[in-house]
Amino acid sequence: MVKLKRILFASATALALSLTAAQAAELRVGFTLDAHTLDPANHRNRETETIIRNMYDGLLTRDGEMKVVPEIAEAFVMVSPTVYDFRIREGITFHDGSPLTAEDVRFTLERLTAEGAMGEGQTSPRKSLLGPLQSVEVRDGNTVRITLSEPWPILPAMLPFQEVVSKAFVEKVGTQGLATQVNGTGPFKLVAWRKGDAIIMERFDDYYGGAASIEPVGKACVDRAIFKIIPESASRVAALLSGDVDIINELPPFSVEQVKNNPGTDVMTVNGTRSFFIAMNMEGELFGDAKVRRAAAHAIDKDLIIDRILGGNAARIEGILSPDAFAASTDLPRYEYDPDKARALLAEAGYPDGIDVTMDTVGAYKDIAEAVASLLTKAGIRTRVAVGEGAQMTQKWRTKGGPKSGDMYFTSWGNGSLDPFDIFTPTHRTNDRGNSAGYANPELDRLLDEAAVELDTEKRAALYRKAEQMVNADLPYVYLWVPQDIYGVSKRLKGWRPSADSRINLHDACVD
Amino acid sequence: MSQNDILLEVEDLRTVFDTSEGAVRAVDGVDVTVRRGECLGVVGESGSGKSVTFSSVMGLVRAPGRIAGGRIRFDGRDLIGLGPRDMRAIRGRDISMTMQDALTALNPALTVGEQLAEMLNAHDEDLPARGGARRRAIREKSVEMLRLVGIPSPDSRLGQYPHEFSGGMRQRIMIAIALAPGPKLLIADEPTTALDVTIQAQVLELISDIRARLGMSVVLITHDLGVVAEHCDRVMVMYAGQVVEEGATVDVIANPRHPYTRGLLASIPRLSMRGQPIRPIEGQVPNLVGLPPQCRFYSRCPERMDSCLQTVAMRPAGPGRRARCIAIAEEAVA
Amino acid sequence: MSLGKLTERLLHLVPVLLGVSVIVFLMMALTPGDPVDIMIGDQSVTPEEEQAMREDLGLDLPVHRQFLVFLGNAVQGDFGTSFYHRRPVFDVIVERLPATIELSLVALVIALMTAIPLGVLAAIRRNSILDKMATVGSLLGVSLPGFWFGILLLMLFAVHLQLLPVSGRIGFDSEIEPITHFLLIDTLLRGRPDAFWDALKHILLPAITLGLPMTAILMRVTRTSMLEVMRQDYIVFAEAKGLRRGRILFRHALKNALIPTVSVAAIETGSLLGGNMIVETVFGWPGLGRLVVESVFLRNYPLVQAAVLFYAVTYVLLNFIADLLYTTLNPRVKL
Amino acid sequence: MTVADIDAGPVAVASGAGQTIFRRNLARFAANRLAMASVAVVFLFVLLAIFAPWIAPHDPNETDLFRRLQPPAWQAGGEWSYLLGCDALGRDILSRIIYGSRISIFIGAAVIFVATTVGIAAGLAAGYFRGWVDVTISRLVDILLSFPYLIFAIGLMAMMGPGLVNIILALAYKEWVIPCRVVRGETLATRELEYVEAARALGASSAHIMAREILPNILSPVIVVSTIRIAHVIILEASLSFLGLGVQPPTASWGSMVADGRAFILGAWWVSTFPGLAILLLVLAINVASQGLRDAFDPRFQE
Repeated sequence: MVKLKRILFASATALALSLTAAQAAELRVGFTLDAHTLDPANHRNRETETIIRNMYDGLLTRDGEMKVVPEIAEAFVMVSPTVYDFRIREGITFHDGSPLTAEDVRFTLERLTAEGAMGEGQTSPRKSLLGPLQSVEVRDGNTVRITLSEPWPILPAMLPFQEVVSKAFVEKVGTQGLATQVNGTGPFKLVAWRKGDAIIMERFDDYYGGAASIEPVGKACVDRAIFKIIPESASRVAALLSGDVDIINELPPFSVEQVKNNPGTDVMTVNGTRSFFIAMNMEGELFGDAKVRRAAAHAIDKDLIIDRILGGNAARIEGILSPDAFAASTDLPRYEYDPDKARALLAEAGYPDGIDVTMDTVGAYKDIAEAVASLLTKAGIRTRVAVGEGAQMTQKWRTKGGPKSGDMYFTSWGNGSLDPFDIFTPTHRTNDRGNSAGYANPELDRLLDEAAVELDTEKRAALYRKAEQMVNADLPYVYLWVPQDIYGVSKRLKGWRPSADSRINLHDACVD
Repeated sequence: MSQNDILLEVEDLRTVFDTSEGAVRAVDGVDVTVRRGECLGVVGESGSGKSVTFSSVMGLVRAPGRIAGGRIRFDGRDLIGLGPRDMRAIRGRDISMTMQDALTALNPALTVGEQLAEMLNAHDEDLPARGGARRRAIREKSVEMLRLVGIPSPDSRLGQYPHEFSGGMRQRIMIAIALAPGPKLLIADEPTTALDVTIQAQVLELISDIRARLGMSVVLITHDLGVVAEHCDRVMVMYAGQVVEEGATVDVIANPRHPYTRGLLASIPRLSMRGQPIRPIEGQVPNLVGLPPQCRFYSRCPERMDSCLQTVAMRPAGPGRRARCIAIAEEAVA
Repeated sequence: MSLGKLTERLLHLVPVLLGVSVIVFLMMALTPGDPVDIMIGDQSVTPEEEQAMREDLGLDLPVHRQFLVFLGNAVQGDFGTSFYHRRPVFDVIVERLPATIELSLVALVIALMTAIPLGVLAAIRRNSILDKMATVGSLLGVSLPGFWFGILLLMLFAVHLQLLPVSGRIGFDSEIEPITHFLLIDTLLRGRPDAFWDALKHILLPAITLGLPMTAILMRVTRTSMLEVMRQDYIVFAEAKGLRRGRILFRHALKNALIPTVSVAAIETGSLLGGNMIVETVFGWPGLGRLVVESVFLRNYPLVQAAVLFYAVTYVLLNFIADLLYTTLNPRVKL
Repeated sequence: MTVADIDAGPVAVASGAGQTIFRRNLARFAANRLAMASVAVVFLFVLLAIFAPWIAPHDPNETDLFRRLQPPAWQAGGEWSYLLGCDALGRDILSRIIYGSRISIFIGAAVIFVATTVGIAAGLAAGYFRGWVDVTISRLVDILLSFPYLIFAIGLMAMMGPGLVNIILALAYKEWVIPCRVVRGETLATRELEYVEAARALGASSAHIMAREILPNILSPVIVVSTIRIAHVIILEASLSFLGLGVQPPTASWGSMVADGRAFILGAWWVSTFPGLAILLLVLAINVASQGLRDAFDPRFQE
């Protein structure tokens, strides 16, 4: 075996030597999922976005501190609470060499928001991400004006999620063609999409350089960048350890030590944006009682789970917001782990012998939900975990005001914009789309509605802080933690760091 | 009879099959002599060892069978102890064999032409060494062989598969294959059992005819004394792994010396003595494992005596005749 | 076999295929709940789109009409839209096919190349150590759970020994412009032996895992039928003809012994299709099997439905081919 | 498809002196030492399944995060009271394997029971009545045979959703075809036999003839085929569970245990390895035993 290995190694070396002349700098990302489509306007999928974003640029983007900065736009101004003007940069070209114009931007936004704009009666599934956008027009040749139907201060925070397409190209290939072909303005061009296997990109040499405020400005560092799809986490780690790939996402906490100890690899983390929590059905008899909800909060040893299962890579939360989010509070009362107190609260609520409940969740959270359930059980809330499909769970729990069945729901909500509007309102406003607890508090609704349109940053933050105090006391959910995103990287990788919005931006990344 | 006159000489051949119940002595001390140009008939019930004897001669006994002793001389050469390569050269070229049923003996997946050609290719030394000339010569010879055995329009039938021929035709083809390299000895194992009576006669005629033309020797293995009576110079009767009687066919049929031979004759309508009823031999061939030292026909013999319960050897029973019956010895003494 | 006979046999397939499509249709029609709601899940969809999906699936028609619509569309290769890919199901499936077919074929070749020689050897050396090992091996081969065995192989050869790659079809240095989309062929057509070697290394472990049960089965079939054939008179006759052992074994015996092997192989190739789901999942192979498994979890019903139909039709055709092969190889059987 | 399928065509069993032949075959089976050892292994698994609560050292669902991925006893960090180590939630793997045998064996047995019952009924009807009954059943059999097994089951599970009853249904929907074919063939052969003709002549009802005259004589081949098929069904169930289409957590199933351990295989090999080994052992034992059974009971394999 050793001999065979040596022979193979020798031949591999010979091969490598013979190829050195042509060898170009190539960066490979071991990535969990393939893109569903390459059409920036035709998906609602985080992984698809991550891949596409390396070939398409947006009007705006975020810098390393998650601050929103202009990208294709040179600058933007809020003309009024409902009108924004974006000045488009000159000299930007698409991969096919044609220049980008304000008309392309207008076309892009219209394609995203107008009913039926995708062709064949289809409307973009990303429409809701642009909220109350009413109309888009081109002014003075290179300025695009967006008009909103109502004030919506987070428009700039939401624009980095939308990528600009070429009007001429879309008209040529159609929505059908855009699913598999790319003509963006991003730092990389598409070379090949091997479905389910890899997306291969090469440097776009006429790249305008990207956001002016994010160093380094210029062409991409590597000649080729590849997303290699490796769904299996152990295989992804193995690919990193063997040097097959340079970056992997979703490094399991379990493998952190191994990757750290391996001489050629390291671990990088970034605070994530997804909050985990357990919804308690407030319409139900058991969890309608605040004492029972508090008992549940005291029954769960968050620190233990963060330490044991998440490998310490998560931040504990007492409200819905991530510690990194805008207006996150630091002084919320903590529900400490105290099973005796939980039992006492249950007894007070009239359940001295404890209660039997079911906790729903999806397959991906099965393990951790099991752990939580066993803690709850030890404190008298005897919990059975039921795993269902995401869609099934959504139907059951996110009823938008419809009647609810079930006891508890272990779930999460992503907040890529790190703006409270994007997470607080859907999960806590009465009958909103993510309000799985069935929480209804008119006072809170008023606070959230006010904050949504408040333009003064300080005032807005204060409103959200007040809202967080309120939900912390009412406790419709047991707020658990915000896990860090963990990446495994090769030590030959330079100039790249993970981003809190889960993007993998390869523009600045270099390999030795 | 000069030594040169003898083509095949088998002495004291012993072939056993090792089974879980013990060694089955399928052939137990058999002597055979086949002269050049003659036809020897070998007669016996199934299980008498007649087929195994000649499988042994051809070196075709397979595990769990083995040759446990004896001598086989063919055309002046000792066959026992011959290497597989030399044995292979003798099989087919010098000693050929046909089997009971051509339907199963011919490979269903290969054309008749191929099965003929491979025989020629393996053994015919007169063919051109290689190439197209050899192929053409083989084809010509194949056609000639098929014509010899009486297959109409042989040229067009070489490409056909065995199942596309009638039973009699298949038998002829098998004979053609066996005779193609011009062997010195043909062992025809039950050549007619699988055939209709009319076709039986044709096939036997064919064998006799070719024997006469090519001057080869034939061993005709059969359970049918009638067939032997018509076609063979000499006959050898086997029972339970031993030869019980041998001699010139006319003599044996006219005056069988062994009770078993008599029994056989009595069971055949055509040959049974006038006025006597046709009757089969009662009883069964004894189990060949652990036989006691006695006449093997004892249990079925209508003329058995106490003195039969000892080892009985072959005894001379007239000119060129021998038989394995204790009664003969007593006659001789008397 | 005459063309007429062939057509006749092909026509016999029609009722079976029709029955198959009824069952595939029923699988979906009898699903509890509103399929459109379930498919949409937490995606955001406009009412127009929802209506379009409903019409696409013909859900507003009575059941028997729905079936006719389904069948009519299916015959034209229209299986609706894969909601997640936002493209026709047919296109999405076709893209994944070459990887799956290539994997299955290599598994088949590996199975045939190991099973036939081993089966023949085991038969001619009956009761030898080799025969016993082959018997034990074939029992293990059908008893090993493929998903587990695949993981073990992956750990040993890819992770610990690092002899073979962990995932994917081909390395990036070996990338080539596709011609047939079968990488083992394309790399050779492009004159890239290094890339061929690379693709071969990628396909080896999944193909072995996939082919293992088939190898076990074929080996047993070959051994049994070889033993059976070696008992036949025509082998004795061939020996009596003084032919060389090689000719007897390979021309006389094997040609007959392979008849059952080949037809079983054709049928078993259908089972390989089922194994693809598991193997592609374990090895991250970008084929149809993995797509189907992913689609099950995404509730991408039109795709699952189309894939099940596709597999069934393929299976029927493979059985048909098995029949044809049996007939062709065996001159005794007349159609 | 298992090895067994190839050889498991209609199996002819001599009728008449059934009882003594059965005894003789049983004796022949008992003399096969390897097969008997395999029967012992199968029996052991059945005992484990039945007495799991008394045998398992721990509660299979008791999580203990302080024992997360604890290695097996003989490795550094292991404990003898957790012989095979713990999974990602600190559950005892040995106990989960013991409880998991319940799922494998129960599903295997239930599917075969349902399939055999249905298959016998359908096969008897087809073989006895012939005519349109036979045509209808045989067509259905042909159509079901056109689906690769796992794909058929995956399709059904995708539509029906996971769960114990659904797995049994999904597998039995196709499995009954196999005993059905065997029974049909045997029935066709048996119904012409003298004693059946005699019963008919005496005016026995069809139901009586099928149940009393035909059924007892075709049971042997059905039993042989069924035991072989149990092994196959167990692997299929494990495959479905592996893909996440099996029983619901936290119920331990060998297939899902292997799947759960996959994420940790780089450092914690034991999580996936032991349950996989359990599948292998049980399936192998069943295969060897059923091969012995077939060798003993099927005259075609007797020399």
